Amino acid sequence: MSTTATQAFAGAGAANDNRTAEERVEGAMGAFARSFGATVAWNMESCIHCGMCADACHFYIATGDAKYTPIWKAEMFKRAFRRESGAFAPFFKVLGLKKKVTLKDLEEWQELLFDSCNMCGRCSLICPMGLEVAELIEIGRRGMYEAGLAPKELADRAALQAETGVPEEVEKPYAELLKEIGEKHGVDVVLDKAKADIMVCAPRNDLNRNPSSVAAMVKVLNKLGADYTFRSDAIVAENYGYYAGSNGLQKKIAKRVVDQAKKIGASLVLVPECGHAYYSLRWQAAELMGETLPFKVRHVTEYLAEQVEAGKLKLNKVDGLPTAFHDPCQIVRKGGVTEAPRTLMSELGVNLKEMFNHEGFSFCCAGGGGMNDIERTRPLRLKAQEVKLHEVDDTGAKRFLTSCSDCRVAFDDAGEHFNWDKKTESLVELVADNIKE
Amino acid sequence: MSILEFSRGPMLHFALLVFVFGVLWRLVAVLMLGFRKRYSEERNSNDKALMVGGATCGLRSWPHKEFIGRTAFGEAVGYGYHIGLFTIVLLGGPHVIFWQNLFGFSAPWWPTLPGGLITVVSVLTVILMLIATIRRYMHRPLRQISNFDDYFTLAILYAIMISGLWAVLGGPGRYEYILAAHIISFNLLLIWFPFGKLMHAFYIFPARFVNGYLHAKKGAAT
Amino acid sequence: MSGAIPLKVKSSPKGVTIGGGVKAIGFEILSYLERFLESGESAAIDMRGLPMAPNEYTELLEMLGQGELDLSLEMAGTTRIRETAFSGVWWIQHKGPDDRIQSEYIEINRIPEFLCAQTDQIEDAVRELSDRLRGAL
Amino acid sequence: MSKLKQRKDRPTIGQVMDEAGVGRRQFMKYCAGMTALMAMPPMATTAFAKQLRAARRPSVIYMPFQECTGCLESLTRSFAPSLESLIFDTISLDYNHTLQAAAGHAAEEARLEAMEENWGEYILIVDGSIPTKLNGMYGVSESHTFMEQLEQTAEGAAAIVAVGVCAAYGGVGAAYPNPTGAVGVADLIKNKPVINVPGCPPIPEVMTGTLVSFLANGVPDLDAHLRPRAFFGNTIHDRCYRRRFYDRGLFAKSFDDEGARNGWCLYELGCRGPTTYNACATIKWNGGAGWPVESGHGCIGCSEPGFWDQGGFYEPVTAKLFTERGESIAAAAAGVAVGAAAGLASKARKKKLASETE
Repeated sequence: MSTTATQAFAGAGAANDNRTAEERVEGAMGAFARSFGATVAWNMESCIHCGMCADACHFYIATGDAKYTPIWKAEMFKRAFRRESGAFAPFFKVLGLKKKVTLKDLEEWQELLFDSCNMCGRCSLICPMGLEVAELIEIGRRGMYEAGLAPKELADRAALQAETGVPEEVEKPYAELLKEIGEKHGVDVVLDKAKADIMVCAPRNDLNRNPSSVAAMVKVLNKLGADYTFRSDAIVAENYGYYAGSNGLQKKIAKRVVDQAKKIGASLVLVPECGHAYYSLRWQAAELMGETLPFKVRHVTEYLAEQVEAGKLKLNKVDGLPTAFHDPCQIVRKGGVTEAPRTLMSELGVNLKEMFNHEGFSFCCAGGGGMNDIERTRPLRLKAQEVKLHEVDDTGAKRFLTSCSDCRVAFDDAGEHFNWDKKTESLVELVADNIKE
Repeated sequence: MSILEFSRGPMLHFALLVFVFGVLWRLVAVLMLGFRKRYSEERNSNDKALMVGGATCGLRSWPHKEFIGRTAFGEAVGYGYHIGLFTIVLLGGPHVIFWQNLFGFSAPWWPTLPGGLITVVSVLTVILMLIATIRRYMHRPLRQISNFDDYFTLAILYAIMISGLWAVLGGPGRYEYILAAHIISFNLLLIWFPFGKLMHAFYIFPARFVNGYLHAKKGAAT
Repeated sequence: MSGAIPLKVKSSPKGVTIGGGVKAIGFEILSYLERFLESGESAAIDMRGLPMAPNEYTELLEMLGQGELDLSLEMAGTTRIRETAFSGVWWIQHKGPDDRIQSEYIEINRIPEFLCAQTDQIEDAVRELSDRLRGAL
Repeated sequence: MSKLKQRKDRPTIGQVMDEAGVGRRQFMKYCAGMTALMAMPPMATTAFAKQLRAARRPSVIYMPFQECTGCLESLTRSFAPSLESLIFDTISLDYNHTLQAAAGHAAEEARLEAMEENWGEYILIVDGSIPTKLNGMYGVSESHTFMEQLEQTAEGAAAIVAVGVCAAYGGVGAAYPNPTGAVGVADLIKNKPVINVPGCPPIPEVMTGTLVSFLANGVPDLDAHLRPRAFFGNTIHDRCYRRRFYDRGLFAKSFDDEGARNGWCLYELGCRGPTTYNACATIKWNGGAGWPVESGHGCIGCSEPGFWDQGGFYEPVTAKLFTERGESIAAAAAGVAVGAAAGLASKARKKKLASETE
């Protein structure tokens, strides 16, 4: 994880931002206005200020600080909504019942919307009024980006990824890196095949830090004899536009993957072990493109589970070590991939010990939503992770699995900080190591 | 025209008109913003999603076991006084007569609870409301997000409950002034209804339904 | 008071089970009786004001029972004054000429106020008696 | 009506009683009946009797205005002749055009004479509302409008007792649309103590009781509507024997259903008990024989101001008092229209905002 100097948030955001404060707020309102329709408006109208969403958010649970109340994170845009587009907008404006949102307000909210929210969606499950709180916060981020208030780390990476397809300066292009991984792990990587049924991406975190998990995926695909290929123009699975809150960049980044898939006539885009890559590609790409995509999108665990159920993939039984599995939020809670990992683990005979908060209700690894990349969020992140680590320990598990690279980055960092006795392993690697010959 | 006649005469009529006008105004204004088409490949069929949406309307009233540890007290108090309010309004003798008279139908089948029992329920409801109000002020997240609308709506509810109990328990003062106060505070509730959080009575089930529906489409947790 | 001559009771209060309403009135009478014993302050309970069901009325009668004195006067309708079985507790009932009860109350007193001679009447009596005696002499 | 000697030697009620051969205890018995009537503590009887005996035998002038004589009928009802006749013996009714033989000019003559003789001492009983439109032209007798007559007779009165809801608050005369501009006594006379004894008609015992309590203790304790609290202190509802059915939520739905036959509460049939202050539930009518609720009909609230205009007598106290002529449909349509307008406006703003910052 490339460390960056801690940035004072005021200066963050789009580098060449010479717009006036007023224009930047207008920008925020514009992005915000583009995002809501009746459903979002209905949500904003329904909030009864009951404060329960705080009880779902691990940052409030860990710190007890009221500012982390999820709906409070969307407060600025609720206020803007009342003034601009609510049923009584003119009255709110004329009578000044809701103060106009200022740039200073938005600056204060950057910490709430970016530094203390993984967009994990747990708050949406507790809301008694059925608000999609996570979506409101997502829209909040879009407004912040347009106001040039997205944290520098995320904004720069999103811009770079939109341009070059790679979210950071790399001395060696990922295509070469991918080939090297193949040679080093003795698997031949299929790259840039003209036509293929499956297009595969790789998480940049794994390319840099856990090449073995990329190799594992390749190994299983080769074993299955799948007609797949990587595409050097769309190797990276992540989508920093989603983190930074820029609809435009997220669309551009997703478009790169969609174009490549169309080019090679793929019927399936295989998302590797990466959380938000799955969510943004499976549930948001089509919406951004404004058309139904000509291919399916599956998380690698979904695909492998299908193969297992179809009998194409036979796995050996692993040892009976009690194992805990972390359900990545974007894949399981928000993405809906609940059964697949468990099908794989039962096929592997894993002695699974479910955590109290598991499947759709699991606590977030606190690294997602871009917080891994924002250095200044580390203290807060560690406080929330402590709660999670205890929960894992409580299961008495000796092995700890998950299926998302960002989560592993977060758990590695926390594990190092709390010198935790467990190491976070990838489910796909476990599968790859136990393919029955 | 005495204050009681005024309260159940022109003022009640005006309040009902404002209520109907305001509620429709607000609902239509929101619905006019339009629903966008969804393109993603759905995990569950439309029928299943509709079914899950329906289920969420009810299930979301009961906390999931993962949350109950933290929200049990808050929800018990909240749902407690809601149940109390519904019992009083729908099963309280004088109220039953009022609704039948207001909407111009007679329903001998409409069950009522004895007056004494309703009084007990009313006192309990007021106590629960007090706890909720104190909690709204003391509980940090709650206090942070509370605004004028929350406290004003509670104030109106207190006015109704206290004047109602006052009339039934025959507190000091003339009966018709207390009854007038009760009806006037109800009129206030009708007038404020569309412009404050009371609209959640209309919002709650569609909101839960849509939330459950969209989550089910993705197979996400509800 | 233990050695006092026991009252010959014409009808002792039957062991009737005392209903709630009657018991309340009973205790009220008891408190007035105790107060009368200490401060000599008399008191009365107006029967018409009490929302009593007919059966409670007879129940109260039975509970209080009948003492030695039972006067009835014909005076623009009958007035009946009865001493209850409990000394100091009197039952007074004024009926109009149409036999309609004009007033009815239980009085806790040494002797019902109604029977007492009034002071101004006694003053007249002093004058009249002295005139009579002087005149007669 | 015998012409009486000068004012100062008017006999006290005690003397009148002795002359009439009424025994002291018989007088005490009547006073006991009176204190019970006025819900005064029984032990107060002796004090009450003493004051009554000492009171001067008052002259009473009974002025009928816009009235139906129902109250006079009620006042002279002779159910309890001993009590009422006794009271009538104590007051010398110097003027009552219905009862007295004299009429026309002679009657006026007697009235003026009585007023002059007892100036400042007599009790003025007013029966009926006073029309005020066209400065009283709706009510004229003896070439004087009722307003003038009231003004004139009130001036010398010690106190005015407005008998019946018409005299007290305008009653049926003042009911909507009140063509004659009828008002109650207290609306015109501001400088004299006015005691309202409303009812349509009032209970006989309440009228006589008010008179006697005025004789004994002067103006009694009055409520906001100038009614003696002794009789108008509680609502019918508070003292109603059917109250327990109200509390248990058992209501008669029609006048001959099972509920009505079981004597359940008549709230649903429009009983005005809860908002009406009177003594019908305790003193009852026709010598204690019964009262409206006991006969199965709800109280119509006849002792309350403007009781004619408080909605149908058969609609519950909390019934709505407005007639819906489609206003709510209009309001709904308006709501949808304004909502649509607001929705379109915000959609337009949204498009403008979105396009500007694309």
